[in-house]
Amino acid sequence: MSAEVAISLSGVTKRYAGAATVAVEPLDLDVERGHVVVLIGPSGCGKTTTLRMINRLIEPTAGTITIDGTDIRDRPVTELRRGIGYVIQQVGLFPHRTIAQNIATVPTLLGWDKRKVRDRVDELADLVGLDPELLRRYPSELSGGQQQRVGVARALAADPPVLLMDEPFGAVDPIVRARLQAELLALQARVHKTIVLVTHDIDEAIALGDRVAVLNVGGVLEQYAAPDDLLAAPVNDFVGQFLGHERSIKRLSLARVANLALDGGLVADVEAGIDAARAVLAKGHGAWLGLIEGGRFAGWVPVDEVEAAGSIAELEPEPAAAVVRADSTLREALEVILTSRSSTAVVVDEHGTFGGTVTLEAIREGLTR
Amino acid sequence: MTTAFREPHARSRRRWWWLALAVAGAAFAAWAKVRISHLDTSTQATNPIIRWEYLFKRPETRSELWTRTTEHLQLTVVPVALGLLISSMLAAIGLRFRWLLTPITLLSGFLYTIPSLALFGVLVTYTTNWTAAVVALTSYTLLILVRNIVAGIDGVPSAVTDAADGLGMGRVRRLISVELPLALPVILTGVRVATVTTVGLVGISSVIQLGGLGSLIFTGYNSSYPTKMVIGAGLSVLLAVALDLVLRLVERLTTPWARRRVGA
Amino acid sequence: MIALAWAARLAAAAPEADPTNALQWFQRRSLRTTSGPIPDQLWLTLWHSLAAVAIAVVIAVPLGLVLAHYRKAEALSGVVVNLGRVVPTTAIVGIAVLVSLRNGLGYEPWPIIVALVLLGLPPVFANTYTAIRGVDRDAVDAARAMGLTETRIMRSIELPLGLPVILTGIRVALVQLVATEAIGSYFGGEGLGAYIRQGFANDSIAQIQAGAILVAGLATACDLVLWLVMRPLTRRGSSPRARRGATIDVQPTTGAATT
Amino acid sequence: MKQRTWTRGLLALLAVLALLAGACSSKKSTSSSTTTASSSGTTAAGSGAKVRITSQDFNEQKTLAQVYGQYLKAQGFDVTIQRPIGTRKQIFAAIKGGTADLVPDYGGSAATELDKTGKPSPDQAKTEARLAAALKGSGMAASAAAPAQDINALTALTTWAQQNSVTTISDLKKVQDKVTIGGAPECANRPDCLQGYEGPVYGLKFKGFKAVSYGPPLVAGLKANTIQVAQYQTTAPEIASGEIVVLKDDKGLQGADPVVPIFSSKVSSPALIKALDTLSAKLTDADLAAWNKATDIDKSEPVDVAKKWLQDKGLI
Repeated sequence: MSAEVAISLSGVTKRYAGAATVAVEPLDLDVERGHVVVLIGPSGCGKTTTLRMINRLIEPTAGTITIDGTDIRDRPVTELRRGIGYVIQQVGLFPHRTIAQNIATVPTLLGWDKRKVRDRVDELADLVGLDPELLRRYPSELSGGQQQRVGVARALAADPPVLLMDEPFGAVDPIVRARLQAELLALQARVHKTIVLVTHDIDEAIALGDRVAVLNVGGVLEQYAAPDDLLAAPVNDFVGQFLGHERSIKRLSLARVANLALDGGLVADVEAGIDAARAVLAKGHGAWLGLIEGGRFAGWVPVDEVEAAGSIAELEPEPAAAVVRADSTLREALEVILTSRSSTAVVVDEHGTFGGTVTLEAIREGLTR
Repeated sequence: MTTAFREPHARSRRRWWWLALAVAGAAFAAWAKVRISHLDTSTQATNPIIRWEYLFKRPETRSELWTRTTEHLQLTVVPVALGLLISSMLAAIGLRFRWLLTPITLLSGFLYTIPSLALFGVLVTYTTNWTAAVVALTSYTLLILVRNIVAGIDGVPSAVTDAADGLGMGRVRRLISVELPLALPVILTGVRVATVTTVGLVGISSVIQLGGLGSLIFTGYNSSYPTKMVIGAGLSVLLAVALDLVLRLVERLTTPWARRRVGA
Repeated sequence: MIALAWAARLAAAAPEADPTNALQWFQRRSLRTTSGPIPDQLWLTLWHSLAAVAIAVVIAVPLGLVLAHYRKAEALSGVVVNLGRVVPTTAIVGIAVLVSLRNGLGYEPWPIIVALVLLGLPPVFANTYTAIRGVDRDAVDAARAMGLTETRIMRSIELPLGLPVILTGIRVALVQLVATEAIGSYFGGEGLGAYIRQGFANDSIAQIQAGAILVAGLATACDLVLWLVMRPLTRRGSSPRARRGATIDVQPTTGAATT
Repeated sequence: MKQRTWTRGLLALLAVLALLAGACSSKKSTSSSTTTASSSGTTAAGSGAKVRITSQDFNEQKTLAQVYGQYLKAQGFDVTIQRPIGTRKQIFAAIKGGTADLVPDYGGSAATELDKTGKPSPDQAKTEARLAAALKGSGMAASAAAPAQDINALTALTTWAQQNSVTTISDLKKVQDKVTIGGAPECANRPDCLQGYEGPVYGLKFKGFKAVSYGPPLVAGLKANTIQVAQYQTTAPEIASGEIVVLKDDKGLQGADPVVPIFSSKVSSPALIKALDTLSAKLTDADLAAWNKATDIDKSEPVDVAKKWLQDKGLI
């Protein structure tokens, strides 16, 4: 990943006239190109203010903000905003315009020709997974989730390098929200925008952010780190409390099985013969031995049967009850282990090739790393 | 949502209503046709309250009524149009400088409470009757129009204006292509109420000899001829209803987006 | 506007009888001997209007209350109210007078009061209906759940909660009727409108203006007095939200004093 | 649902409007002579000179305006018959101000309006002379007076007059405490009306004055006993029918009041005066009374009454 800085805030301060407190204390923050940076914090922490200062919907009292090294004040404000995608919680679609017209807002403002605009709208509908049939409708005829997709499409219309999202999924129900989050990640994997996203939902922050900035009241930046680092090592009580009591549980859904130091466990290859298998058993202890056949996991056999058997062919392995993929989260692995009778889950890749085993112990160690 | 809780048979019942209305209308039309064909100037001897022969047996009547109606229409449309122009400016000032909004509303509210007869009376002492009527009628439209324009613009969801700003629309463009279209239903409602109110008030402007349907009412009274009063009042109601419907049509045509809603 | 024009004339009070000097008209009783003394005309206008409002309230408030409570005649009430708004007041007054004359009942006070009642009904009814419809359904449901009879609900829940809006309707109606009473003078009625009519007939700008000032003044005074009298009533027992609602819900009829 | 209702309402309305429009357009060609009349007539006299005629707002006046208007139009003048104007003062102001040209007025009343000092006389020639003097320098002129005249008259219900044994205005003295006089609003300020009755001429003191629209409402007021006497006209149809009776003007408050066309000097021409004189000479008291019966009682339109009269006299 490149470390190139796309958006840089330095000493950015917002003080409202007549207000006793400062909305945003001098804040320094760098956002790397192609990253999703999540701003999170309690109400009044200035996260939305900070976001809105980036496209100058709010003017900072002091400090400078640069995008690609250029001070945002050096460009005409409307031109600046046309180059920054903007998505908000209430979506803010124009009710009097069709979906297609809504998506075409910025391209039209930029004076693209009609054909190009139309093509772009179709492309974006496809990109955000919007039925082309909906393009002729008005916003009021769409569901909340569909509207939010339109909001994202509208923000991406002129292909801006930077996207600002203010609680984009705050107004939709949890099921739709989870789906939209997944879609956003999939979309980001294709478009590689620099995204600044505000949320008050720590799970969303962890799920979406490459880096998470935790802000305290008054815009004080408490910690700015990758989600896993944040959960593993909150710098102070505020961040710790904000992350909640179940940090480890949260990390479970963040870390992947592949990240664990996978050991082979009590596994033997059928080709190697019964003696090799017994040698494996001698190295560790357990009640079951896993058998590999042709790179695939064949099943488990009880240890006493291995000891008693004359050859491997005599053994009748039981198929594995707990199987996880290497790209599964630890949370999924834990779930699989807890719901199966086995204390060990078998890790396979997408082709079913054996990759190792995971135990409760391994998961625990992974979290205390 | 509330509509969902209405009586389930509302629709079919309404259909019956229309049918009943159509039957009644047809019956009335048939009856009227027979009546009219039997009308004769000799019925004047019986001195009825309503003399239908004035309307149906005298060819000149219709063109005279048409003249009165167009006079009435002119005295309605001109003040409403002027009122809309002035209200737009007042509303623009009020929206730009919020502290001026209260005085503007108070002033237009004060104008609204002056009895029309009194206002006509005072204004004719300064200018021609026609101008006086137009000035008075215009001033009565201001309260409704200013209030609705401001309410319409204020009623635009903040999320929408925020999005417009965020997408890089300038102030003027935001007003023209986002706020005004969205405020249109409320503004047009104001125009509708103002128009209907003005139709009624024009009737009173006949005290300063400006014709219109009101003059039928006054003439009818002055010559103890209720037929003319009833016709004047009836046409006045019809004109108000017609203008109301026309403006509703305009509203529907200009705001197609407000009609279709997802069935929630 | 009027006040300004009038004030300008104050300065120019001439010794000679000046047909354009409204102040002089007020000062010299001799100038208005033929149109009746001001207190008489003021009183006529006031009692005609008050009587009409009282009758309209007695008819329209119970009717609106019951119809709104049972959610009956919704479309019909809308039509009636709107018709009341578009039927020219002159026609109602004029026809009432003609009917009265045909039946030998004379010019006043009955025809004008009947006409005023007809004109006062729509605003009072509309506001009562809106007010009762606007009462929180939950409050009514709760009352019903506690075993209150429908009559009791109307009397002790809906009526008090709807009172601010109903009172606004009554106030609006009175102001409207005072203004309309003036038009009655064109149909043989007496009252403050007589000054305006006489002024037109005799080309006396002063008298037209004086009449206009008197009518507008009485209308404004009625508005103010009722507002002051009703304020404690509207405060009591109603939430601030209900009071705000009073100005929004009945938008078409608040302040509609012009006739 | 709501949409549907609405659409139907609109369709119904459009249908009604279409019918009305159809009816109007088909009638228009036959009724162009009602208010405005262009110089379609070919006869030479008027040669298209523009004349705008106005009147006061009661039936006799409206009929007179139509009679003169339709006749002048037939004589080739470009005639517009305007809406009635409120008072005589406003009519003269309009003629002087150039927004109207001609009014069929009454000589005595017109003279009094222009010159308050003039003394009314029952003699027609003296009245004409008084009018001519009053018109001098006013920018207006009058043609010859018609034989027809409509004198202001104090009237009462015949039954009421009999019951109270009132035949003259002076007789009212004995019942004045229970007499309310009704009249047009301007009566209150006129020397030949309330100010004459209560002033030096008769010295009466009525119970009150009530302003009532001039015309049938006056008689209605008498019948309803709201007023006991009414300042009305000698040509009132109710007098001919015996319903009301004129109280004799025993002290000569009223003068002669013949019909006289008064017009702006700007439109004055020998052709106009000749046409006006021809017509005026044909008008009689009986004609005025007949017109008033046709309009006030039988509710015919002044325009129709005028047309019929002109045709009957062979004037158009």
